[in-house]
Amino acid sequence: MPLYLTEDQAMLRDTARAFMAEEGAIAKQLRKYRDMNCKDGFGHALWKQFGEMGFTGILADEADGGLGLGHVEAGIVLEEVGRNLTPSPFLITAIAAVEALKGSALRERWLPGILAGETVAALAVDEGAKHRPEAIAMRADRQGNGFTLSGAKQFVVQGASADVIFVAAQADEGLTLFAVEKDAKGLDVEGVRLADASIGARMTFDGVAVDADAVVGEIGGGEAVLGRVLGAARAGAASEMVGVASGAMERTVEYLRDRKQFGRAIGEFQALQHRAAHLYSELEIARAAAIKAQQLLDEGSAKADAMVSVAKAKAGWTARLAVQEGVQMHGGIGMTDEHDIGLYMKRERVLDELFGDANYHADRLARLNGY
Amino acid sequence: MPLYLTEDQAMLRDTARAFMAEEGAIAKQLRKYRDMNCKDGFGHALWKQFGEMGFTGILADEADGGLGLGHVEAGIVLEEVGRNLTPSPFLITAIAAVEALKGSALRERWLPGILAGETVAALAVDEGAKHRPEAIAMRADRQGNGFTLSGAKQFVVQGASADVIFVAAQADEGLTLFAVEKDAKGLDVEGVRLADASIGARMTFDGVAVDADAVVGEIGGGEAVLGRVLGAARAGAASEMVGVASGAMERTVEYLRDRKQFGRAIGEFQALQHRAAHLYSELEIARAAAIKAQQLLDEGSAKADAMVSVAKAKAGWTARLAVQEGVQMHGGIGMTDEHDIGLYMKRERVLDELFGDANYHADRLARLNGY
Amino acid sequence: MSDLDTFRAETRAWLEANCPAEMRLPMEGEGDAVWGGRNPEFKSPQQKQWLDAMAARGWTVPDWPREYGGGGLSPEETKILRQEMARIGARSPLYSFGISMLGPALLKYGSEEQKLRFLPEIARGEIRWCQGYSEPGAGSDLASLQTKCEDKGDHWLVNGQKVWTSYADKADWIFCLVRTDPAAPKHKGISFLLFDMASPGVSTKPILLISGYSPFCETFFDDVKVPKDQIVGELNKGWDVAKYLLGHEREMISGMGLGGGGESLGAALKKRLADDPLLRAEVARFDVDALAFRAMSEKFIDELKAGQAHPAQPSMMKYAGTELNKARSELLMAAGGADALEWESERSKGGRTPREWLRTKANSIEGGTSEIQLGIIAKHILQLPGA
Amino acid sequence: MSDLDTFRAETRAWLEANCPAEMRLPMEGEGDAVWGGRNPEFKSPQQKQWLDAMAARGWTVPDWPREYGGGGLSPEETKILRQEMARIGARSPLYSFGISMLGPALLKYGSEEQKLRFLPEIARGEIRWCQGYSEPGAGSDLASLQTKCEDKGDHWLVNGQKVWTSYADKADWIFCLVRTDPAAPKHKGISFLLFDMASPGVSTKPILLISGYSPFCETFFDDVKVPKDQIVGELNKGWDVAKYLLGHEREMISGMGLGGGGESLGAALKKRLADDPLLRAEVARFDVDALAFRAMSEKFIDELKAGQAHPAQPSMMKYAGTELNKARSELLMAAGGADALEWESERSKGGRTPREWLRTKANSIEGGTSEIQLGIIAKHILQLPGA
Repeated sequence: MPLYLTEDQAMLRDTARAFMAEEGAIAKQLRKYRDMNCKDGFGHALWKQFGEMGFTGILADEADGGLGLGHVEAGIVLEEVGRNLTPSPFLITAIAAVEALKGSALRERWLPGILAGETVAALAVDEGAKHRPEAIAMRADRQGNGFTLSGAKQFVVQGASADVIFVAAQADEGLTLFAVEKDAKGLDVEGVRLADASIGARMTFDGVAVDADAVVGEIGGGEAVLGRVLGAARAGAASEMVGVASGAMERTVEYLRDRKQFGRAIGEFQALQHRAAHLYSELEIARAAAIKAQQLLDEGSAKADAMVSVAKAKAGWTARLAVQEGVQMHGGIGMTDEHDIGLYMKRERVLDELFGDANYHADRLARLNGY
Repeated sequence: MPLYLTEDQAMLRDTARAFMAEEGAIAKQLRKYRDMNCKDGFGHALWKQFGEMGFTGILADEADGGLGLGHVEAGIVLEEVGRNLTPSPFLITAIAAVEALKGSALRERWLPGILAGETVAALAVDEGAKHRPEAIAMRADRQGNGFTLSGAKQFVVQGASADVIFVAAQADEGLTLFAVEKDAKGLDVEGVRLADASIGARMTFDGVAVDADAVVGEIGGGEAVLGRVLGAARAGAASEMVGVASGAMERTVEYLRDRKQFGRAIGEFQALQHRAAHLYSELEIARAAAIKAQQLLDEGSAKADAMVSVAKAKAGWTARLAVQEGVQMHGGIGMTDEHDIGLYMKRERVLDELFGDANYHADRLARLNGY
Repeated sequence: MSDLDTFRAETRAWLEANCPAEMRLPMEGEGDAVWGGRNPEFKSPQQKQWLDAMAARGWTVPDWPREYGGGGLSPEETKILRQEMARIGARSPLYSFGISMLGPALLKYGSEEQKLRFLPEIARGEIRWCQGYSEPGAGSDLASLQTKCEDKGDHWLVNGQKVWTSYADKADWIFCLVRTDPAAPKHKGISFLLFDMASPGVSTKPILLISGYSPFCETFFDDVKVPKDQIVGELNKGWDVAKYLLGHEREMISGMGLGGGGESLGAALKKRLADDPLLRAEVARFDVDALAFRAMSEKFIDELKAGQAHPAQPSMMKYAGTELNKARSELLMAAGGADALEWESERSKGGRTPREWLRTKANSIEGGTSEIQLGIIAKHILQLPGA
Repeated sequence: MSDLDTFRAETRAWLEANCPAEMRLPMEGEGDAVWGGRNPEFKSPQQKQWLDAMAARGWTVPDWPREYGGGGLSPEETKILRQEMARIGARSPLYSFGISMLGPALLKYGSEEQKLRFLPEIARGEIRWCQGYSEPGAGSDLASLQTKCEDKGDHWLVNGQKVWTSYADKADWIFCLVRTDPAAPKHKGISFLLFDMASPGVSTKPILLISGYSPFCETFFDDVKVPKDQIVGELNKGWDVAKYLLGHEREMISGMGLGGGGESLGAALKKRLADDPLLRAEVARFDVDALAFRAMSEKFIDELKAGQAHPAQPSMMKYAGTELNKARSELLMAAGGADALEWESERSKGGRTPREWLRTKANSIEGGTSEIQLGIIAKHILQLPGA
């Protein structure tokens, strides 16, 4: 498959771009919910619109009422989400959770609400300040026909608004993924506002009882499921970061054309031109890496795993460069809350951290290559 | 002590600068001995002049006929050596070896020749492609009143021309430093021309017998002696790299002023201006780090060890930047053997590798700081 | 015992006796700084006690002459005082743009009357000053400022707008650049003017920053009348004063680059680095850079004192120091991970780490951008053409 | 079975039968390349056998039309041929600037006579070409070239000097840019001229490079007479041909950035990285960059084929690919340590690693410097003013 968009994909991009620029715009979504101190950090009305547009069903099978598309298409929507800093449960719910539900009996319970843009899901993996899924300590102990979950999670994005939380825990059989309902007894959820105005959660599981039905995939088979889920989420986050970087760069290039100092547009200064051109180059490469990773995921290729880490790392570094150059080139105005460029810097930081930062993924790539 | 040169030091700098620019100039030394395929890679006549100028005695005590100066003064001379790419045994012989001989009975044997610019010394530490003094494997086995040395060394700078080789080896009592004469039986020396036209050596010690007198410092006390010697050599190499970087930058800035493209001097192009200014900034910092390390060495401070690694690493990265920017900014002409800038690139590579490259020293600094 | 040894002993004893214990604790944040002014805010009686004690000896400005409220100390004595304060962790008794910025300019360019009028109240922290340089259209291109200052015979009439005025909403007086000759080339028609922020026609509006703080204001001048004797230096030669002051500010900022005492960042982050080899590598590189820069700072200050520093060297220090400070904050964020993303929680002290991280982004913009500094180095040190 | 499947099967069979075993081994260095020409050098009979077999089918230039010596293959067939050659590790039978540079320009701008005269002998490797673009005073500013070409009625008279002419000392003919109208603006007075290097008045002088190799020459033209029909394209419009050819060259170079197949460098250096954590971190970062760039290369080629690539995108590819290639070589040097410093020893194969390292430094200079490429991106893609 060629590494550019097919006609159908280009149409999806155009649709998503127009929709997100209009309905998902910074003033209409991010600033609105931030400034009202919204406890969810996103608008449910927009989430419903995601459902109406069909975005929520991109990864779901047609037989289940979805569009039966792939990760490339998810990435197309996520790039527009990123470009507009649109706060929404899309990445975790429509990508990570839908990937988790694939082939699971639980999809009857949760998929319809997700497709409708009504249900919100969360993914509880991290237990410390850094993403370390290879060192999950939370316990899942057998009790009767089910399990009791004990431990703590943090950085659970949208965890405070989620109807269902996918939780990774260690059973005797090994790592296992559970779908836990929000009102489960013994589950304490503390919503935490993050730098980008999104809401993460810290969760305490104090002997939370769940049925065996709540197991996603096999008992002890969590590594495989979580691998798929994280692969989808990381590739998606890479695309969202490519979008964040693109939005930051577009605003910055525009500013370079408009802002005058010393009697000329600052974009005429060669030092800034070269830095902007270098950023463009990095961004093109990061986008190619993200699409490649998604194609490999869609093909079910064994090479997908490594490429996802390449994409997440490259997108992280590139988006970091884009927001740093963006703020610096905007000068003083870039430091003000009134201007949007600073919001890109905040969002980039959260997305880079999510599901492993660039250093984590570069190290992971090294380990996958045996060094 | 203030971190700039005293009047005496400034005088020494002026003397060394004038001498090296005249007698140590590239055309007169480096190119001459390189193009004649000299087996030593340097000129003995110049080495003799170093003796006449008193440079050889900088570190030696006045009681031993030296100048009784310190590492700061050694660095002053080495910066000029670096600036002119002057090939000479100065760093290894007048700095490392003289440091090794301090307080040793062996100085009667070797110091007069060194001070006269007649004797050449070498330091045999490395056994693999990378500098790993913490993993020296060469054996020094007791035999009668002395030892026999067995093993192999490489990257022994001036090893092929040396009258005496300081060799680090493992005795039963621990690491020990030996002064081995060039014509010792069982010692095989292969001169190897390096990229910068200097000559390193690979040495094989096949049961080389040495007297107990050949031990420098205490038997088993090699770590302390070698620590001192390497500290002096690394700080010196840092200064030489600062000189290499300065020479490369000075030539490059001059080229930026002279070379015309698109109807103006290329130094008018802002992108090049900013890169040159960044390089200047790095170079000033690297120089400060080198002087600071040398001051601490001269004070016998416990902080000297870490600062030497800071200086060697910072000088390494800075000199790398200087030669890379130098070659790139010179464009095609920078790729020609006829132009000197490429010689700076070659020399920088060798000096960075010598006694641990920048990565080695940054890692070493981290380990010294417990992380 | 030399005179300096005696001075050190006496200073040590005086500090022991007069610096309250609370004033020897590290500051918890900008909120702990004492800024003085007409309506000074003291968070504790000890803050006032410490300020009064130091001001009484002239030691808020130890090296200013005694007749202007200073301590009249020699450079060596000043250094000893600072060392002795550092020894016991004594806080600075007074934070003041009057001391760090206006004072040096007045000492060099002010009339005797101006010095006697303004410097002592600066030294005692009685008047809080703010700086009015930048304007919305004049950022890096500072000299293109437009604030108009007309000669109305018995007074000046000021109209215009400033931006990035630090704490303008809390300041009593402003020192600012105004255009007194609109017809002259842009650097030639500027004057350096002082006036009371309580003057009719002055208004301020805080600017909300990405960190969520508002240390800066927009400041508006609407027919503000200013007495004729409040120009510093010659009329239309304010650019000289401004350049002098900017150089001084850069020196100050480059000193700040020393931040955190220059100890190993990796040693402090040890636990977070154990299973993050790439971050450890970044931190190790940073530590090399930071410790090398600490040596540079020491060298720069020594050269400055000896009059050996290149006049443009502060630009290099400002550039390198602020870039380093930003890099440090990036590493703290990376090591902090998800913890460092929390913006409001008590656990995170109200998001101190991420807010300080965002604050550092201004380091390479305020006081002349990194690009401006690189241009100065290229022109004045490397002498590249057309820079 | 589709036509393409049939073609693949037939191609595979033909290659199996006709590609000598020796021609399936990896090349040991530039010396193993076959360049053809009037006095071709073959290191082995198999080299000649392989060239002759491929040339006979027109497969040295599979996608050129048959009438010009090509294979007349469709883009899909050409791709299959390349895949099948790669499958068995078949070497390229012929290295040729005639194929990679002049050919495409002739196909687009040449007259029918020129095509029929020059292309078939290029395809058969009978004439070796070199390129004469750069001049000592005209590096990045290529269009400021001064080599004079005067109309003498029945012939052109060429005087001047070229530099960086690859293998000019071994080439039979040269394609070069000459100034045919000194009075016109610099881009308007240039023509694209072909002539025989054996013409009286042509002389060459190899340039010794820092790597110790001499692949380039200075080339001098002293009253060289050139037949009138050897200008390609219109008189004084040579700059169009040059730009087309440069774009083609950049595409080719950006393809070379793929070098080494894009596999993990760290995997190859494994043993050297075990006790060098900072180098390991650098290599890991490089692997991310390199594998991401491999995806970019694939995307670029796909977009190029589909006509979707931005016309200035080759500049981005050339910039990123060559910088990456330099970075790769730096890491190989670091991993090689002292071994990689040896310049002449047999052990080091005559210093292959350091010499190749120095060779890569030219990557970001030749074919338009990195700075030129960044300027093109800024102007044509980002549309920044005055770029």
